Amino acid sequence: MGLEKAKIILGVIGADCHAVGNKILDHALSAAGFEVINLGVLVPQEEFISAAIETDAKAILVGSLYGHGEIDCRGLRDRCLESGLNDILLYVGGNLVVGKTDFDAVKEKFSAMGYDRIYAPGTLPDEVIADLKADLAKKGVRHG
Amino acid sequence: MGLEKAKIILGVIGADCHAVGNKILDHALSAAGFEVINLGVLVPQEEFISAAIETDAKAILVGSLYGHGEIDCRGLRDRCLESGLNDILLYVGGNLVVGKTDFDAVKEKFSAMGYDRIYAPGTLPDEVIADLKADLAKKGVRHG
Amino acid sequence: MELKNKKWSHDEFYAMRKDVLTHWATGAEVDFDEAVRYHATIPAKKHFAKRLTKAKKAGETLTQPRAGVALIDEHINLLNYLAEEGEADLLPSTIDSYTRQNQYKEAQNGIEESLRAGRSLLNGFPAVNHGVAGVRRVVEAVKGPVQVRHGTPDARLLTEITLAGGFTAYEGGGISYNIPYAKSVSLEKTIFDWQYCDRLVGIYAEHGVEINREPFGPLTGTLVPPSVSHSVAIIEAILAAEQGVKNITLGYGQCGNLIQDVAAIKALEQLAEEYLAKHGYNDCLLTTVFHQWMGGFPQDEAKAFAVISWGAAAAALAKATKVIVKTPHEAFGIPTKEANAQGLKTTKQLISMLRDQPFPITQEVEAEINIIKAETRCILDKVFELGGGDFAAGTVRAFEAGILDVPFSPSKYNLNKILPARDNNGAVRLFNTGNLPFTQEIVDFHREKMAERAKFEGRSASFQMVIDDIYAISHGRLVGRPK
Amino acid sequence: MELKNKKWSHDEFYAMRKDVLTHWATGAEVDFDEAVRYHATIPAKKHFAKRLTKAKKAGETLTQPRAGVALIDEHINLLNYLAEEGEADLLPSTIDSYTRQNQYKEAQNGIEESLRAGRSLLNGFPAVNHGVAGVRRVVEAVKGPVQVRHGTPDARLLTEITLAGGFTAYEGGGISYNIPYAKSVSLEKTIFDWQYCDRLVGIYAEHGVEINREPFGPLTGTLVPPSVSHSVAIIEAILAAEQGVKNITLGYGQCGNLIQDVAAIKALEQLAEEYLAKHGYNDCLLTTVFHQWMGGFPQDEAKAFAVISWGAAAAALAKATKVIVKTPHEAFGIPTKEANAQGLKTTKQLISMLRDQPFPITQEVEAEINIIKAETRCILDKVFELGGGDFAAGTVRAFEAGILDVPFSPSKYNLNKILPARDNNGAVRLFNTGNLPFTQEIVDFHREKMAERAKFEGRSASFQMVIDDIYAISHGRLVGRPK
Ligand code: B12
Ligand code: B12
Repeated sequence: MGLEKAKIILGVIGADCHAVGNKILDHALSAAGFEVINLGVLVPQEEFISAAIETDAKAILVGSLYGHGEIDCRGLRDRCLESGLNDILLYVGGNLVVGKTDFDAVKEKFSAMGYDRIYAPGTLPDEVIADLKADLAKKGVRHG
Repeated sequence: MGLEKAKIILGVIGADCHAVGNKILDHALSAAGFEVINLGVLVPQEEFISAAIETDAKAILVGSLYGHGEIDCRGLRDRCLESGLNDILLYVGGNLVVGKTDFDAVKEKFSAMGYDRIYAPGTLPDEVIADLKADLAKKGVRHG
Repeated sequence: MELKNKKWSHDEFYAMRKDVLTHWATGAEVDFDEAVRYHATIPAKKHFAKRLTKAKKAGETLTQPRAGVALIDEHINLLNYLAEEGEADLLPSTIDSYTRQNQYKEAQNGIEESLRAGRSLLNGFPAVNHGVAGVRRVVEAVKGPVQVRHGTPDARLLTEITLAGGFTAYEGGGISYNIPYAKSVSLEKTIFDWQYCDRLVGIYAEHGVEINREPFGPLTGTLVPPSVSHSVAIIEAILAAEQGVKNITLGYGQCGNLIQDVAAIKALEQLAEEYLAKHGYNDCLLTTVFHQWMGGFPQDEAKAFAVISWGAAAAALAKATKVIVKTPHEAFGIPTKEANAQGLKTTKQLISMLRDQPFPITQEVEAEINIIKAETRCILDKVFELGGGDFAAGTVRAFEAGILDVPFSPSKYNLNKILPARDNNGAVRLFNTGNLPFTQEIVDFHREKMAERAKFEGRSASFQMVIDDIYAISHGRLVGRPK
Repeated sequence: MELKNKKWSHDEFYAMRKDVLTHWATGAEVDFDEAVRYHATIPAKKHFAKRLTKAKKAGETLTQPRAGVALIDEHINLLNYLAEEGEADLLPSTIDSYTRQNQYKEAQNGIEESLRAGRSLLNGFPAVNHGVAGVRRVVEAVKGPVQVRHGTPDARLLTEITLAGGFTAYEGGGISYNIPYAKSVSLEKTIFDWQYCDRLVGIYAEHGVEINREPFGPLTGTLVPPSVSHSVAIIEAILAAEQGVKNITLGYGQCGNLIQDVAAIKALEQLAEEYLAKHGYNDCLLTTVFHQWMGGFPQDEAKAFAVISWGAAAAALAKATKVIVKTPHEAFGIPTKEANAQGLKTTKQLISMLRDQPFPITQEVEAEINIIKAETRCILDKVFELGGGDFAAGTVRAFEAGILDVPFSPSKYNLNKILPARDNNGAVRLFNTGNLPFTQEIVDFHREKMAERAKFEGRSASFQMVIDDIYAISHGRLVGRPK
């Protein structure tokens, strides 16, 4: 109240249809006071960008569960920059690569792609919410 | 018939009480035409030796299931030689060492102790019988 | 086009076919008559429908993994490893997600990246890109019957290529490969496209080639009540049968309460026989498939083995014809072939240990069969009514009205009004029955079941209960109790 | 000495005690009064009997591994690993085989060789050699309640040392630690020696220290029919109660047929309550323990997980108070701590998934409970009669006469006349009832069950069937069908 809610873009990227985690994150983030713009599943990169521009979002939360995350997530940071989203937070989570893999290697890979935070399979919403609050606070964004 | 049956000493060594495999081996070896002198479980080394001497047995089949095989089986070959059992076959089988172990290492260890054949966990009687027949035949022992 | 549950004429079919085969270059490889001759050369032991029929008669439960990688030789090795080391009775070829979305260019890209990387970067086997010849290399090199498993809303070209390639079984359906897998593809379109697939199977049947068809039973895999998935399965069976399909396997995803799971398989068999007969399809051979738990898995492998085993046990006790097997890597990613074989072996051991002890049809099972049947009948009869006596048209309207409603579906054609949760014994019930056309008695039944749990837990039924249930199995419980 | 089921006087007990404590040097460390004070300092959460009682009330099934290594620090690490990583509710200290045979010198040798080798060359924890102080280091460093598990015919010194050391639970009994574990120790001697152990527990009880006692339920672990092991368990409960034991856990080893296993646990509980009450022991708290399959295991670890899971499921569905857990290394050797934790985690996952769904007492379960009860009553009443109203004397005579007869026992005091085999549903029956004092009706029941299977398999019941059944589970089946 009083304060405006921080806007967050949420979506599952690429040809990925896993909807359950997305629905739960939507519910939890909304309950935590964020204004969630949930693009649902099967979201192309462009749609994340245009939604972020339209709503002046502070963060994009990309989900990828089905294994093609490595291919699908590449280049999103560049597109953000190209579109003038210079300061936006990029989070990514889910089952990001094909197969059971050492998570440190995955983290490195996605970090190199420009993601600010990378989440392991099975991450619970509370962790994401705490990080988001902290990162937004650092950027001087508060939310009600 | 006609031919005398080859005598075989069977027993489970040391403080080991595992009786099921022993009973099945007894049954299978007997059915295969051997005369089995089954000492049962909890058999000290001396008892194997004295039974072999008494009956003029051609082979001693030592079982060890409970994990102390390494300690219990040491020195049996020497005792055989000391007792004049110069030509007797020594087989050993069961779960010879403590823990799930690479079987090649186990084989080497027991081979060095003087055992002629060393069997992996879960060996079926048919394999033992075939080996016994072959080894006895090599020694010129036939059986009915 | 007016969607109707009516067998397509050859003219209708062949008219569309011309276009379908142009969707990707490999479409040109399809030669139907040659394919029929090719099928005649497939030996019985590699024939899916025959193997299922045999198992049904013998009371066996067969094991089948999910598996697929980007490149042909690797795919062959994988399947043969699962047949040999994993003792799998039936084999799959799981199709990658780009192909499922008809993104053949992306799939091609995935093949090439996989070649370069020396490992599969695709989450499945891109059969369309490999074409008829590529598919046949698989069918010929592999030791068992193989089925196409995917999740493709528009699977027309994939069906053409894989059937011409010699696959003898084919998963999917116009509802079950839309509602859990798509966001904005209309049911009208997918049911129509799947009539094409079914008609193709029907035409193969007319030429003496028996191909097994299997609607995807578990849907979203997440707390789907048996009556909801059964309704979809039976509608798809009817739609397939109308197009001339003769060999059908109906599926169900484990809920986790043994009584409910056993009852669900029994009810599914009995209801499907009843509805097919009632609507004039008397010459279909029906079998069942039980999917081991399709929701979130525990990350710990030992715990995953427990979930796998419980699924195997339920499949065996319910006497399903086959069981689709999960792996100890489930929570993380596509399994290695070793992990896949482990899941298969665990399942095989349990199934063979249990094959001699069928679960008695106790009062509790009987009661559960009755409730599942009553619910399913409410839904099916209303769908038929909404369609003016037509299940195809009725289905589209039923989803609009929430008469058919699949929990957690990503599709905008799904109302998403019902909310499932477990009762106090772990059976999946509805704490919000949405617009499902249930009798008051059934609605009350669900309400009472939820009230019983709510009272036990000292909280009221809410969306938090649903969330707790979604996480429960991966966190070690069946019912998501409050901490 | 005349063996009688009669509480020892303090004089009788203390007279023998003097000698017992001299059997090995560490006996001198035992100071009873100090030990009683020590027990008073043990917190409730480390108290075995208290934890069991709580579980029984809450309808929980607790997990417990087997584990023990030669050296104290390694043993502590092992147990804490199993509590933390394995989530074990209850902990064991499995005693090595030399100690079990009172070969303390060999045990000492094993300790020293283990020190040199840097790994345990003993198959368990040599508690007598480590003495009271050594045992206390374990009790204090370990995070949960600990029990002594062994297989010792003469366990008097071991009991003295471990109880003085602060263990709060103790397995064994004069029959169950003789017949499966010894060859030529008379039952007279072991029952007598175990009266000592029970009396010691009784004297602790008189001083306000509650120690849980558990007869070893599964006996030889190999196709033991429920009524045979139940008879032994109930006799040992009575013998223990007579000496003043107040907290007793009765055990049963999984046979593999779910109906029989659920029925066995129910029948065991009900019969034990009945017989204890009937013979005047009204103040014992009874709990149950279910042992996961105790016979030969499959070598493949994935398959072993299936066997473990099925045991976990049966334990949970039967609502046993605790379950003793096997590991994926079972067929090979003493498990690593990792393998042991895996078995525990698999079990925990299944038990918690099933805790909300009790198995219904169906007609089939009811029938099985009735047959187990009828058989057990035949045996127990005959034992009592043979003993002239005394279960101790009766037991000795009953074993001589084959009234009590344990399959595959190595003991020469066991008649070894009965032959068990599975029926067509996998339940363990008798194809030779030997001298068991069954009614004609019961004998016919077994005969019919075996005939049914023989007919199904097209062969007659013979020792080959028994052999096939012994190998069956390790070869992937429950019933050992002919190839
Ligand atoms: C249910 C399920 C399905 C359902 C999905 C229904 C639906 N529409 O939602 C169905 C059956 C349809 C399905 C299909 C497929 N699936 Co699927 N599926 C699962 C399963 C079992 C559970 C997923 C789930 O709902 N979990 C519960 C929710 C609450 O958890 P979650 O999804 O993990 O999300 C949480 C966290 O990951 C995190 N999170 C998720 N996204 C994000 C994003 C951000 C920014 C952050 C911070 C956090 C975060 O927060 C969420 C809430 O806690 C998982 C395996 C598992 N986890 O056990 C496989 C799994 C995800 N599926 C997989 C695959 C491969 C497929 C298929 C390709 C089929 C196949 N080959 O088997 C198709 C994909 C089709 C497509 N186009 O996408 C693989 C992915 C493999 C990989 N990455 O290597 C998995 C891991 C299974 C496996 N081991 O093979 N699947
Ligand atoms: C049943 C059983 C018991 C029963 C035995 C009842 C009885 N009196 O017979 C009970 C419950 C009493 C028991 C007790 C113990 N057991 Co135990 N037991 C088993 C079990 C589950 C099955 C054994 C069996 O009967 N198999 C069926 C028969 C047919 O097969 P077999 O015994 O393997 O024999 C065959 C082959 O090995 C081979 N073979 C055997 N001997 C020989 C000899 C020769 C010469 C040849 C050629 C072949 C051969 O041929 C046989 C026929 O096919 C095994 C594990 C397993 N295998 O699954 C553990 C196991 C043997 N036991 C084990 C242990 C440690 C014990 C205990 C110390 C208790 C404990 N710590 O848990 C005590 C030992 C007490 C003692 N003093 O010996 C360990 C041994 C560990 C190791 N070697 O590292 C095992 C491997 C379990 C484990 N993984 O921890 N046990």
